[in-house]
Amino acid sequence: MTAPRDSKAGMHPLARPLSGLSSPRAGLIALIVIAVLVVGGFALETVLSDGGLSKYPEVYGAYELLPLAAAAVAILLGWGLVWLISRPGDFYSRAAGDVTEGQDD
Amino acid sequence: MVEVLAERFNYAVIIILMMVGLYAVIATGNLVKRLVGLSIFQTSVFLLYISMSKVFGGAPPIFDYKEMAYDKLDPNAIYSNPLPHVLILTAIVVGVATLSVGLALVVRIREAYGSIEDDTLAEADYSLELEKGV
Amino acid sequence: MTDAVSILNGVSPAWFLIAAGLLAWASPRSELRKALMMLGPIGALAAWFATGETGVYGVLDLGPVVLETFRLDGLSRVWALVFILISFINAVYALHERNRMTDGAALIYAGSAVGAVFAGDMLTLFFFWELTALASAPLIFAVGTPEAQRAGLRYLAIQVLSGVMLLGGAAMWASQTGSWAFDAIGTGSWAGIILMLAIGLKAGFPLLHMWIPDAYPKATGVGSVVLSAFTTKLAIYALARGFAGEDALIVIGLVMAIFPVFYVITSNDLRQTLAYALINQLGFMVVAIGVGGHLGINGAAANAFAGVIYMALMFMVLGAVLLRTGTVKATELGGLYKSMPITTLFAIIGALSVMGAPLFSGFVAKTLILSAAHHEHHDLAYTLLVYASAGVMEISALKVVWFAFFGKDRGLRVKEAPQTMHLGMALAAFLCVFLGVNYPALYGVLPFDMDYKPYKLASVYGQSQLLLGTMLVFGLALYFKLFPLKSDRTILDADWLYRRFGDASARWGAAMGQLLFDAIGKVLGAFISFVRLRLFNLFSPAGALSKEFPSGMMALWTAIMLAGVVLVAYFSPV
Amino acid sequence: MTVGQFLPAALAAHAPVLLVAIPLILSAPAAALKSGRTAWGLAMAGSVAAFLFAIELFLATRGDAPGISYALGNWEPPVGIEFRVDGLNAALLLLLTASAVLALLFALPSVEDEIDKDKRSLFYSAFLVVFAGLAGVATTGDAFNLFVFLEISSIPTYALIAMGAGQDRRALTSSFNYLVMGTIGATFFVIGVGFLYMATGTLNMADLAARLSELHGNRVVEIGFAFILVGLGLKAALFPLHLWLPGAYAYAPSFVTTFLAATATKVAFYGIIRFSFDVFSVENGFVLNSFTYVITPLAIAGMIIASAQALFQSDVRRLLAYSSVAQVGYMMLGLGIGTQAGVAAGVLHLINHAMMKGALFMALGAFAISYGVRRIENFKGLGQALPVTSAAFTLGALSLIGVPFTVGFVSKFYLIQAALQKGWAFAVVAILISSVLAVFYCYRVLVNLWVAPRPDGASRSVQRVPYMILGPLLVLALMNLVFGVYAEPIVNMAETAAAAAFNAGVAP
Repeated sequence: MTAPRDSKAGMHPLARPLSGLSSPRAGLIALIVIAVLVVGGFALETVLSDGGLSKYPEVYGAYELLPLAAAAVAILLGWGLVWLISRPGDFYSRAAGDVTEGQDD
Repeated sequence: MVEVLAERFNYAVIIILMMVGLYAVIATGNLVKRLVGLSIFQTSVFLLYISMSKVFGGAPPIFDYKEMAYDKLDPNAIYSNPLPHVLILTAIVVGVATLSVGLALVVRIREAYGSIEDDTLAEADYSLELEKGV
Repeated sequence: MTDAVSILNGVSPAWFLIAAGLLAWASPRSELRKALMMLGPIGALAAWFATGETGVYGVLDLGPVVLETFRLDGLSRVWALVFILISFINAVYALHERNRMTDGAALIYAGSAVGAVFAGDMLTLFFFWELTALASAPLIFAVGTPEAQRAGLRYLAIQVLSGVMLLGGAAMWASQTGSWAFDAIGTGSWAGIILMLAIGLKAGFPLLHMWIPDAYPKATGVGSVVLSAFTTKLAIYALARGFAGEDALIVIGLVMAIFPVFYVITSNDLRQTLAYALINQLGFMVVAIGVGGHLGINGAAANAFAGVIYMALMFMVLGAVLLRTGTVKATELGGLYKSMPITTLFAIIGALSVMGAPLFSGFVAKTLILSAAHHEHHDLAYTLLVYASAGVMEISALKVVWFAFFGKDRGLRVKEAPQTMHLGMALAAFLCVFLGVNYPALYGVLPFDMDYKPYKLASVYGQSQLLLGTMLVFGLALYFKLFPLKSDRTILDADWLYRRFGDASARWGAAMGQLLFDAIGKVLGAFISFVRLRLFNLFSPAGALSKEFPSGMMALWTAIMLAGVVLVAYFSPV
Repeated sequence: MTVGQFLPAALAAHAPVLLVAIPLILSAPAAALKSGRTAWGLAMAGSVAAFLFAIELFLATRGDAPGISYALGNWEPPVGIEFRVDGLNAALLLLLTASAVLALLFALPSVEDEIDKDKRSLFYSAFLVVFAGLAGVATTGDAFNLFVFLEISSIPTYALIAMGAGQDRRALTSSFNYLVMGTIGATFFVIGVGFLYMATGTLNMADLAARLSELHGNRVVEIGFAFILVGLGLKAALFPLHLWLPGAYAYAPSFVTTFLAATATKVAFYGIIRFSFDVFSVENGFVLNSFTYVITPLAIAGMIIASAQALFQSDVRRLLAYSSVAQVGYMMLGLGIGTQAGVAAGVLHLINHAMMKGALFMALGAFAISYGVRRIENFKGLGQALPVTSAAFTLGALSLIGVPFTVGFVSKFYLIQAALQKGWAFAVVAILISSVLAVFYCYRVLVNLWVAPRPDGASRSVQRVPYMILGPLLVLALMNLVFGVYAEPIVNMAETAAAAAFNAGVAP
């Protein structure tokens, strides 16, 4: 489904200046900006301090990187999860099982 | 064994009657028969009371009207215990009242359902429930 | 303290809310109800301020037990304050709604939550604990669909079960210690464990959490706001009161913080996504309580305070979306910023708070917990919490904002949300920013004094990196269409245990029972066929136990019972 | 004989017998009357008189005052029949007569709604006999006399229940069932009394108690106890002997259900206390063991199974009837604990249950009059249409659940306490499970009442709820609340009663 041709029709007046924001190109630009910021941030951190800004004395290195990888893995694992444990939307109501008190009277 | 049984013949009869009565209440689906069973059951209790008031060798506790004054009574005479008899008179009245109410109810049930059989009544009631959609 | 307010000294704020709720139920005019919904929290707030001194008020001597209905101390006043605030915000937010049932229920629910927080003994706690259950269920029932009815019953079942376990545990506790007072309990006895499970049921402990994602998405738009605020946070309070410093809680909290990640990613219903994010939040607080110490308890309190407000804001946003579009499914929404820009703004503020961006309330609360974990040398816990905050909190917030307001434009052109809803959201959004910027205000109400600065370069820098990094991962996943999302799917969770497995086993049991009774019937029938017992009929579903003609059966029972008594009497000592 | 507190001494001296005799005598003219309203007036007069006597007796037996013994016809006990009132049955008499007065207020509109015009005076006459019979059971100090009064109260009860046939023909079958079972129960009782007479040669309870305490290891006594316990247990609807109750309560006229629910099983329950703890004694091994190994398991089974059955009922009166069976379980559990605290908790629950079930059934009667509804799904939205009645119903239901600040909570609390004193944690668990089930069956009704919207096609209020119903209904409902907060009077009452049952043992 694509946006209606006259995509400004029905828009809230406050949102009109931002109408292009959902186009794929805007998304790509935002993505690139964020990527630059992230890489820049880590670069800056490495330059400014030796071995990364140690946020806490005992925790060394750019420990934020690990969660990023983990988040990516989690998102990808989501596919497996969807395959494994998702069921049709009417799973519970279709099965006779869910007919409890609500319907007997 | 036989002697014991003969000695307590009354009690054997009472127990048999009691069981017969209860069994009739349990087993039959016919309401009138069920009431009959109930009456038999009650009767066994009457017999129980009467039996226990019996004193061996005792005369019926009926005094001659003219001999009512104590001094004229034989102090060694043995009488059966009159109290249970009196109690049972009351119990019989109660039993009769119960039976009559029960029979009246059976008549009404027959009018309302057209049957006095347990099964049929239950079925009629079930259909009533089913109509309403339990 | 002015004289006008000081007469309220010692009056529990809970009564204002509950009284307002009862009046709201009684009042037929919606204007009056709306006024009551505003006045109740205002009165409660006045009472909260009027009772400046900590202490025990509202003592009710019932003979065998003494009920303390209003125990004001450092711990209870934080929770009560945020509960009162959120009930006021909700009143503003719900101004457009005309429903006598939910208006009153929301007030009584808030009042009972406040009352439970102020309870000084376990009986009072139990009373309000159950009242929260009973008063909140109408918020789900009010939707009116059969599905909501069933979800409401399940919700109620869990909540009432929790209350009963609480009472049972309290009774055991009282019989062991001789005191009904609700103070530190610990898991040293069975009573303590039962109490912790009872509280855990409401706090969403793993495997006991299923009611949260089951019920919250099915409540009314306004209802889910209130639901998200009270029940679980009340349980957090109870944990902080009774089980501070229990090591087991750290493990439990970590599991709660991490496992929702998969559900947050896969669930399609955005309110369900938020519900899972809520479990993650609760996990943070549970960890903080498990860590214990002043910093830990303060962290839990600060998180509860900020969390109530920003989660309510997120649910308010989705409530507005639900009101206007009729759905909150990720696959059916998109591009809403074009028609609802103001709501979008609030959504972004809420999301930034949830994510813990610097200058928002989430940040000042979350760093407290991270510091506490770090301070007490729970390094693994610390690392896992950082991971959880990246994986769950941020993804959930990004997901809600992206899929509802940006993303693919589905051509939905709806009206902007009502002004009153905006006002409610604005209040919550203001608090999110205010507490984030002016953090001493938040730290000032916390149970313990502390000298803590959240805005250190290291924290801010690290947190920003984390945020941007997660946004990058999220954006990349979206750009390469790697985000797993399917329309109209049911994601199984622990509720499968009772919705399918439990049901199936009940069915199996019933079928086996039927077979058994059939068999008994046959065997008996062979022996005494004309004694028409129909033992199996007795237990059959059509309910021969409720059959109209049991007198024969009954005579048999009489005989059986007589035999029982005679036997017992026969073998008894003289 | 104590001096009367507020009635003239001449009346006070004969209070025990007048309490029973006045309703009994008034029943005859009531039956002969044509007008239902006049008969109602007679019934009311009889009940109020009985109520006054009950207050008199209650006051006279407070504190350390010894029990009142009244020799019927001046035949001194143990030969003559004795009426005996002590702390135990004075409380019951007060409950019984107060329930009768409140229920009768409710009766006038309810009976006019449900009973044929030409049967009303007979209806009230039968009620007076039932009332007199129940009062007799509660007052008499003679074992066989108790049986007679039990039957005097039962036989008209069957007739009263059958009068519900105008609404639903199942009233007839239910009444018949009750008749068969009730008769079996009463007969069992009389067999038991027979055995006791065999062993002791007396029927007077105080005398029995004195002589039984000297008989040890007598099998006849044990058998007698078993028969009495089962017979009275049947009348008290002890699970699994409760099968007569749901039908009888569900199809009887509203007024009869209200009155019976508040009184009939209670009187039988009193009988059990009187025989088990006063005539026999828990110091007897067989009594204690019977309570521990038979009554307690049955009580717990009843609490749970009957509550579960209540969950699945679609007729609200049946639902409440099953709940009554469960509540009898609570009371029996109190006895099963077998300590004075346990009996006090049982008696307390007896009193409280009369209050809550009275309010609930009365509210149902009001719904039935205004809308003719009895099934749960027809209750939708009635909360808006009849707010006051619904509020009273809600109060009763909350009390039934055992929400704090209601009487239901007070008695459950004492029950749990008594169980814990004995170290019976399983009983506490059972109470809690049963309470959860209670939450559910009550909530099912309450949700329909308050939350569910009124169906579109539903009729508007057919008839306003008459004040004659609202008055007693509100009194009962508020009593649930008032005594829930200010529990001292009823707790005292129950504790005095339990003390009387335990210590009166051998009366002078």
